[in-house]
Amino acid sequence: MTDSAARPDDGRTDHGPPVVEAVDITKRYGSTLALDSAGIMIRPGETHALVGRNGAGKSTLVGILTGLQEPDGGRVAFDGHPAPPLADRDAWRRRVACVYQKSTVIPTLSVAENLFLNRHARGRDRLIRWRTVRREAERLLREWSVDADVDQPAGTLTVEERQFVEIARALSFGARFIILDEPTAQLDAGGIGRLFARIRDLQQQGVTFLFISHHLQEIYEICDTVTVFRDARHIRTAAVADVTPAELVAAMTGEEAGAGPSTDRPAPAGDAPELLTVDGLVTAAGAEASFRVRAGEVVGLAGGGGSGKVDVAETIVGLRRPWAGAVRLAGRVLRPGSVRDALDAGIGLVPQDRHRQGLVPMLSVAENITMTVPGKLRRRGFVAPARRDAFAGRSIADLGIKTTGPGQPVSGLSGGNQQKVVMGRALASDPKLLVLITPTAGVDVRSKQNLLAVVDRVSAAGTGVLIVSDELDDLRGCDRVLVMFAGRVVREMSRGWRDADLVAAMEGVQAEHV
Amino acid sequence: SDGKGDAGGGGKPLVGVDYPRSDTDFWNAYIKYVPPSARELGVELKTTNSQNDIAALISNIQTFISQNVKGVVMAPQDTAAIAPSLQQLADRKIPVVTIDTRPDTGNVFMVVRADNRAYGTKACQFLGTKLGGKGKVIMFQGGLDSINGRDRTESFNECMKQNYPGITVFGEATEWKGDLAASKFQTRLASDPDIKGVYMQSSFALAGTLQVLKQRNLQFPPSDPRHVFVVSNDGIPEELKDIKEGLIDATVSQPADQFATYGLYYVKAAIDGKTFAPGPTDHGSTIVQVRDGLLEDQLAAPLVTADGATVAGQPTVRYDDKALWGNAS
Amino acid sequence: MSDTLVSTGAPAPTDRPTARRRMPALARLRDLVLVPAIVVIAVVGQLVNPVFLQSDNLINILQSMSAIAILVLAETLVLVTGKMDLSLESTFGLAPGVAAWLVVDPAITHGLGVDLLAGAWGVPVTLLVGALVGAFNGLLIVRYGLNGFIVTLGMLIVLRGLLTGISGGSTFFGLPPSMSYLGSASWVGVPVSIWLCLVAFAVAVVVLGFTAGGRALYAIGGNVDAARAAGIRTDRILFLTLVTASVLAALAGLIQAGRLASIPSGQGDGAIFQVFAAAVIGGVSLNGGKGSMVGAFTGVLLLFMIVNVLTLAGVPAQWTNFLNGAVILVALVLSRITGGKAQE
Amino acid sequence: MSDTLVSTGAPAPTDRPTARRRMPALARLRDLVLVPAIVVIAVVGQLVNPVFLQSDNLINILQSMSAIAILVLAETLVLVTGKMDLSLESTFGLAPGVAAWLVVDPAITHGLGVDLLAGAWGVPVTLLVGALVGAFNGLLIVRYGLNGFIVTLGMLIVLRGLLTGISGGSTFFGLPPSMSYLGSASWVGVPVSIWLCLVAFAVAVVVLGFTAGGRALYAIGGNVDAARAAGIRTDRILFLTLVTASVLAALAGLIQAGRLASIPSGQGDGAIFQVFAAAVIGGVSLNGGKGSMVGAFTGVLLLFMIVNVLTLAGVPAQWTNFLNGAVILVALVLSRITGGKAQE
Ligand SMILES: Nc1ncnc2c1ncn2[C@@H]1O[C@H](COP(=O)(O)OP(=O)(O)OP(=O)(O)O)[C@@H](O)[C@H]1O
Ligand SMILES: Nc1ncnc2c1ncn2[C@@H]1O[C@H](COP(=O)(O)OP(=O)(O)OP(=O)(O)O)[C@@H](O)[C@H]1O
Ligand SMILES: [Mg+2]
Ligand SMILES: [Mg+2]
Repeated sequence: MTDSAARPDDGRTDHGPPVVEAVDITKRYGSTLALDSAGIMIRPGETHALVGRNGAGKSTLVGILTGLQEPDGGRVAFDGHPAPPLADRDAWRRRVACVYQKSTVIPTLSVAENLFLNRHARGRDRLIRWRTVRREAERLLREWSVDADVDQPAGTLTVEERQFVEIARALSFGARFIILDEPTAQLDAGGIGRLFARIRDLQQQGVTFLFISHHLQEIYEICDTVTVFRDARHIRTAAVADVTPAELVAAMTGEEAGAGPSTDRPAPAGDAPELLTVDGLVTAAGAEASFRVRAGEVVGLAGGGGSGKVDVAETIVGLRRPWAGAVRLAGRVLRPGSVRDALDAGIGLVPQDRHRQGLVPMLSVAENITMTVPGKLRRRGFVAPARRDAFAGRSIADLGIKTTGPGQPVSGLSGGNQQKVVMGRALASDPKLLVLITPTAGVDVRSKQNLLAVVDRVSAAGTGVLIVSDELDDLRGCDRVLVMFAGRVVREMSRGWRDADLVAAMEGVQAEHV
Repeated sequence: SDGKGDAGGGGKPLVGVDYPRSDTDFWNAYIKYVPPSARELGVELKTTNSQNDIAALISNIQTFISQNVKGVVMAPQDTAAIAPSLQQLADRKIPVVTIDTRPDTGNVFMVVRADNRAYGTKACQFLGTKLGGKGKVIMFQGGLDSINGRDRTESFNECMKQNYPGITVFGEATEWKGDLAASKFQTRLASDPDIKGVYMQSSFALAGTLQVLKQRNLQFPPSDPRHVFVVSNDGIPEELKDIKEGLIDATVSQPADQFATYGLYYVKAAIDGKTFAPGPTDHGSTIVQVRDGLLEDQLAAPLVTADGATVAGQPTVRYDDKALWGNAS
Repeated sequence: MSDTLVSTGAPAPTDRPTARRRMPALARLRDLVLVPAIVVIAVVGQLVNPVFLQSDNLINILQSMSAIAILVLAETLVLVTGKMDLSLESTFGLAPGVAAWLVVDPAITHGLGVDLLAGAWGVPVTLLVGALVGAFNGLLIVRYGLNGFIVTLGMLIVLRGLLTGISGGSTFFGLPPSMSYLGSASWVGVPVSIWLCLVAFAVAVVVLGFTAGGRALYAIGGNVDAARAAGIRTDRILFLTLVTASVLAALAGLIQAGRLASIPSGQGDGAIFQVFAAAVIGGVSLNGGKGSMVGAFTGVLLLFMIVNVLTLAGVPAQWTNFLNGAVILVALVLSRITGGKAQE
Repeated sequence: MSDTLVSTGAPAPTDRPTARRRMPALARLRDLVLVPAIVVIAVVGQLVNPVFLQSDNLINILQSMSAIAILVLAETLVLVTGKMDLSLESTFGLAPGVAAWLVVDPAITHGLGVDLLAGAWGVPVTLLVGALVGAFNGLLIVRYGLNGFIVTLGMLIVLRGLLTGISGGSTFFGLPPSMSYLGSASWVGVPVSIWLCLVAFAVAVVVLGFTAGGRALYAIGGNVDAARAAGIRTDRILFLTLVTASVLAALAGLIQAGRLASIPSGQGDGAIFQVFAAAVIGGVSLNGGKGSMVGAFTGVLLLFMIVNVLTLAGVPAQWTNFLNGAVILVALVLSRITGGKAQE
C-alpha cells in the first residue's frame, strides 16, 4: 500500500500554473542563513513532500509561503500571480491554509473559539453568535472523532487533541492548498491513520498539499513529489516513485546512506546485576507498573497516546510524585518526587519535551550540558569556567554537536543539535541508568541514528537504558519492550518482535487477534 | 540666578537654596519668591530641589558643599533626618537657615517659620466661635508623615477638646490628596449630614470640598443658617478669591514671600557676621529662643477672613489686604 | 472514514472527561468570584454603620470610584493583550492638565495657563493628548518592539514631570464648565460620572465578548504568533488598544478633574498600584489572554467599598493604610486561590 | 562537511562560525553597554560644572546611591530568577523601622517607640524582619504558587501601612549607634556605605558567575522546568532568593537610616520605580534568566549621575522631574536597542 506508483496521479499534474512557486528565496535570522536561494514549485492537485534535516529551512519556507515572514530576497507567486502584501492577511488566508509546526492553539481560549478564531459566526448586528460557533465546533470535532468539550480552554487538551484542533481548523477553511508542517509528530498510529484518510479524501477533491515529515514511510504513503532541502538550499525535486529511501536520506545528509546502527548489539550478560527496580508503582494519574532493568540492558517502554508510559517514566525519575510504590536504583530507594535524589542515585534523564524541560535556551551549550553536575566543575568551591568548557567540549566531541563552541547559547542550535545537548546533559553525570523519554521526537533521520548509537555505546559500558517511546525505530534496539495500554503494562516482548505485534499491542489489541 | 556681573569676585556671596518640593501651590509660591529676593539682597543663588525626599536633600547639601557655598537655606520636611548634614555644614562653618521647620537636633543660625500649632489653634477658634461651641466638624489631615500636618492636627484637636467640648471632630487622613479628601467627605456626609464645619490643613482639598458641598446642595451664603463653615490653610490666591465669594470662610496665610525673603536675609546676615537676639523684629514678628542656642523668627501667619473682624480675641486680616502675598500680582 | 481506526483507538481513561467538562461553567463563574467578598464587606459595613447601604452612601462609593474604574477598564484592555501600561496614571493627570493649561485664563488664575484656546476646547484637547500619549507608547512598543513595562515606566516619569513643568507644580483652578461637566453634573439624581462609568463597562463587556476586535485582544494576549497566523492584524490592534487605553485614561482624568473642580499637578500619583490591584483581584491575568470586564469592575468596587467601610468605622488614621492593604492582600490571595489555577 | 555529525570535533560550516563566535564576546560587552552613556554624562557634567569630577562630588554620588544600589542588587537577584519583588521598597523602610520601634526610648523621642530591646539589637532585628518578610513572600509565591507581582504588590501596601501604623506616621530618631554606624561612619575617608555597596556587588558578581547556586538562578529564570528536570532544587532556591533579597533590602534600609540618623515613615516610598528603571537600563531582563550585576551597577550609577548633573546644572525646580524622566526614558530605550534583541 506504500507503493505510490500504483496511484492514479499521472493525470493530476502539469495542468495550469503552479499553485505556488517560490523562487530564489533567501532568509536570514541574524547570522543564521535559514534559506539560501532556495525554491519550490507545487503543481495543482499534487501532494508535495518537503524533507530535510533539522534546521534545513523547511519551516522557514512555510512561514514565507503563508505570509508570516518576509523573505530577504526572492519571490513567491500563487497561481502565477505575485503574492499579496504581507499586511493583507486575509488575502493570504484565501490562498493557503496551514498547520504550523509550532502550536498556534491559544491555550486560554475555548476549543470552539480556537477552531473559529477570527472567523466567528456573526449576526446581522456584527456581534458574535456563540451558540452557532459552539455548534459548528462540535460538528468539526465529531468529524475528527475528538471527544472534547468545545467550551473548555484549549490549554487543557492533550497534545494529540490539540494537534487535531490545528488540523481540523486548517482543513475546514475549504482551502485548495494546504500546508502541513510535521502534523504527525504529535500523533499516534491511530491519529495518523485518521489524518491520512482525510488527506486522501481531499486529494480526491483535487486539494493540493505540501507535507513535511521526518517519517519517510509517510512520504511514500501519501505523497507524489518530494523536494529535499539541505543546509538552507534546495537539493532536488523528484517524483516519489523515482527515489528510493536510501537516495532520499543521501540527498538530505549529503553523503551515502550508511548502515544504521547495528542491531546486533550483544545481549547483556545473564548475571548482570539488577539496576532499576520498580515495585508496585502507581502514578498520581493512576498508571501502574512493576518492572526491572539490569545493568547494560536496554528496555523499551512503549505505548500509544495516553497509555501512561510518560507518566510512569516521569514518576521514576522524580518529576512527579507517585501515588504508591517504590523505585530502587542499585538497591537505593529513591526519594519520591525528587529529581535531585534520582540524579544523585545515578539516573540520567532526557525529558519528553526538550523545549519545556530540556534546555535553558539563553544559557550556553556548556552550561546546559553541565547543569546536572555542578560538583564536577568546582575548584575551591567556585565554578571554574575553564573546567566547564573543557567538560562540555568533551561532550560536544563525543556526541558530535554542531556548535560554534561551548559558549554558544543553545537557542542558536538546530533542533537535532539541541536534542544532543539534552543527551549530553543526561550523560554528564555518568549515569548508571539512562531514562530517555521520546528521545527522537522531531529529530531528523540521521540525528536519530546518532542518538541511538549513543544508547548502544553506553549500554555496552554497563549502563542500563530505559527508552520510553512509541516509535518503532527507537525501540528496535531494545533487549525487551514493555508495552503499556490504558495505564497498565499489558505485554512484554523480547528482542526479535515483529512490528505488527508491537503496534497491535500498543493499540490494545491482543496478539492472538492479529 | 542673576548672579552675573561680578560672579566669582567677592561681591555677592554664593548661597545654596534647596526647595523642598515643587508639586504644591504653597511651595511653588515660595520657589517663585526666592530669585527676586536674592536679587534684592544681592546674593548669588545655587538652587536644588529635593522633591520631598530627605535623601535627595542630603545629597543636595553635599553638592552645595562641593560648590563652596557660603550659606545654605533649606526647608527640611523631615526634621529628624538632617542632623548629620547640619553637623557637616557646621564643621565647615557654613551657616544654615531652615524654613518652615525646626530641626529636632543640631543647631542652625536661624529658623524662619510660622507656628504650625498656631494654625490649628486659629482654625479651631474660628470654627468654634462660628458654630457656637456645638455641632460636627470634619478635619482633612495631611499626610501622617508630615510634621506640620501632625502639629496642625494635634493643636486643632487639643483646642477643640479644651475650649469647645461640645464639638465632635472627625479627623480623616488624606495623604494630601484631594480625591481622597473628597470621597471621605462624601462618606462622612452620608453618615453625618449635619456637619457644619470643615478644616482642611492645606489648600489641596479646596476645590474638591467645594464641589462636594455644591453637589449636595450645601452651599449657602455665610449669612444663611445652613451655611457650612470652611477653613483652609496656605493663603494661595484661589483661597482668597473663594473667601471673597463666600465659598469658604477663612484661611491661614502662610507667609510664602516672607519665608523667601527672610530665609535669604538671615543667611546673608550670618555670612556678614551679624548676630541676633531674642525679641521683636523690624518686620512685625518675634525672635524666640526655642532651645539653647537655637533662635527662631516666628513670622506672623494671619488668619484671613471676609471681614477682617476679630475672632476669639485674635485679630484677622481681610481677604483683600494688599499685605497678603496671595494678593501680590 | 476515520471510524475504522477509532474503534481500535484507546478509549481515554474513564474519569478524565467528566472532570474536565466541569471547567467551563467554573470559568464563567470566575467573573463573579468576588461577589461573596463584596457581600461580606457590605454586611460588615452595614453592621459597622447603618448608613452604609443607604443610596446616598452607595452613590458616594460609585462616584468616588468612577474615575479609577475607567482607568481600570483601560488597563484591563491592555492587560488582556498581554501588555502593561504603567503610564496611564500619568496620562490621567497630564491630559486634562494640558487642556487646562491651554484654556485657563492666567488673569483669573494668577499667571497659570496660557489661554490659547476657548474653554470649549478643553474636552477635545484632553482626549487628543490621551490619544497622542497612547500613540507614542504604541510607536515605541508596537512599532519598535520595545518592552511595554519599560517604555511605560519611563513615560510614567516623563509625563508626570511634564505636568509639573507646565503647571509649575501648582493646581489648575477655574476650569471651563465643559471640562467640569462630566465630573460634577447629575442626571436623574445620579452623577454623570457614574452613568459614564457604567456605560463604559457595559460597552466594554459587549466589545470584548461579542466583537471580532474584542476577541482578537484575547487571542493576542493568549498567543500573539497564533493570532497573527489566524489573520489578526496584531500590530494594528495592539496599537489601537494602547491608544484607546490612553484616551480612556484621559477621560477618567477629566472626570476626576470635574469632581475636584481642579487639577493638582500630582493627579493620579500612585494610582497605578490601585489600578493593578483592582484588575488583578478582579481576575485579570498579568500574562494576558485572561480576564473579564465584569471581574475588573467587581475588583474596583471591592477596593472602594473597603475604603468606605474603614472610613465609616472610624479606624485610627495611622492604621487605615495597613488595614486597607491587609484586606487587599487577602483579597488578592483569595481571588487567586478560588480563581482556580494558582500560577498565572 | 556539515554532515560529519559524529566525527569528533567537527568544525562547522565555513562562514557561519566566525559570525556566531562574536556572540559571547558581545554578550560580555553587553554588561558594559552603559559605559559610553556614563562617560557622556560625566563629560556633560564636567562642562556644566567643574565640581563634577572632584572626589568630593564623586563620593557624594556613590554615597547617595549606595542604599538604592543594594536595593537594585536585591531586585536583580529576584529578576534573574524570573520573579519580581515590588515589596522591597516597603521592606527598605519597615525593617529598620521595626527595629527602631523596638529599641528607641520613648522618653527621648516624644513617646515614639517601645524600648523593648537594648540598642545593640537594632541591626539583628532589622535583618530578621527582612528575612521574615522574604519568607512570607516566599511562602505565598513558592509554596502556594501565587503570582509574585500580585503578592508583592499586596505586601508593598501592607508593609508600608504597618510602618505608618507603628510609627503613627512620625519619624523615628535617636537611633542607637549600632544602627547608624553603617550609614554614617567612614573608613579611610570613604563612607562605609560605599565600601559595603561595592563589596556587595563584588560578592554578587562572584556568586552569580561562579557558584552553582548563582548559575542556578539563571537556569531557573531561563526555564524553570528544565532547571527542575536537571535536578536543581528550584523551589528551595527561589525561596532563598526571595529571603536574601528582603534581607538585602533591610540592610539597604539600615544604611539609609544611618545616613539620615532617623527613619521617616515614608522611607522607600516610590523607590521601586527607580529600582526597576536602574535594573532594566542596566540590561536585566524582566522575563528572567538574563542580566548581570555589573550591568545593574552601571544602571544605578547612571541614574544617580543624571540627578547629580541636573542638580549641579541648577535646572528650574519644576522641570527637574521631567528632564530626569526624559533622560531615563531615553536611556531605557537606548539600552534596549543597543542591547541587541528588542523584545524581552
Ligand atoms: N525566529 C528565528 N530566529 C532565529 N533563527 C531562526 C528562527 N527561525 C528559524 N531559525 C533558524 O533557521 C534555521 C532553519 O530553521 P527551520 O525551522 O526552518 O528548520 P526546519 O527545517 O523546519 O527544521 P525542523 O525539522 O527541526 O523543524 C535554523 O538554523 C533555525 O535555528
Ligand atoms: N489524568 C491526568 N491528569 C493530568 N495529567 C495527565 C493525566 N494523564 C496523563 N497526564 C499527562 O499527560 C502527558 C501524556 O500522558 P501519558 O503519559 O498518559 O501518555 P503517553 O503514554 O506519554 O502518550 P503520548 O505518546 O501521547 O505522550 C503526561 O505528561 C502525563 O503525565
Ligand atoms: Mg520545522
Ligand atoms: Mg503523551
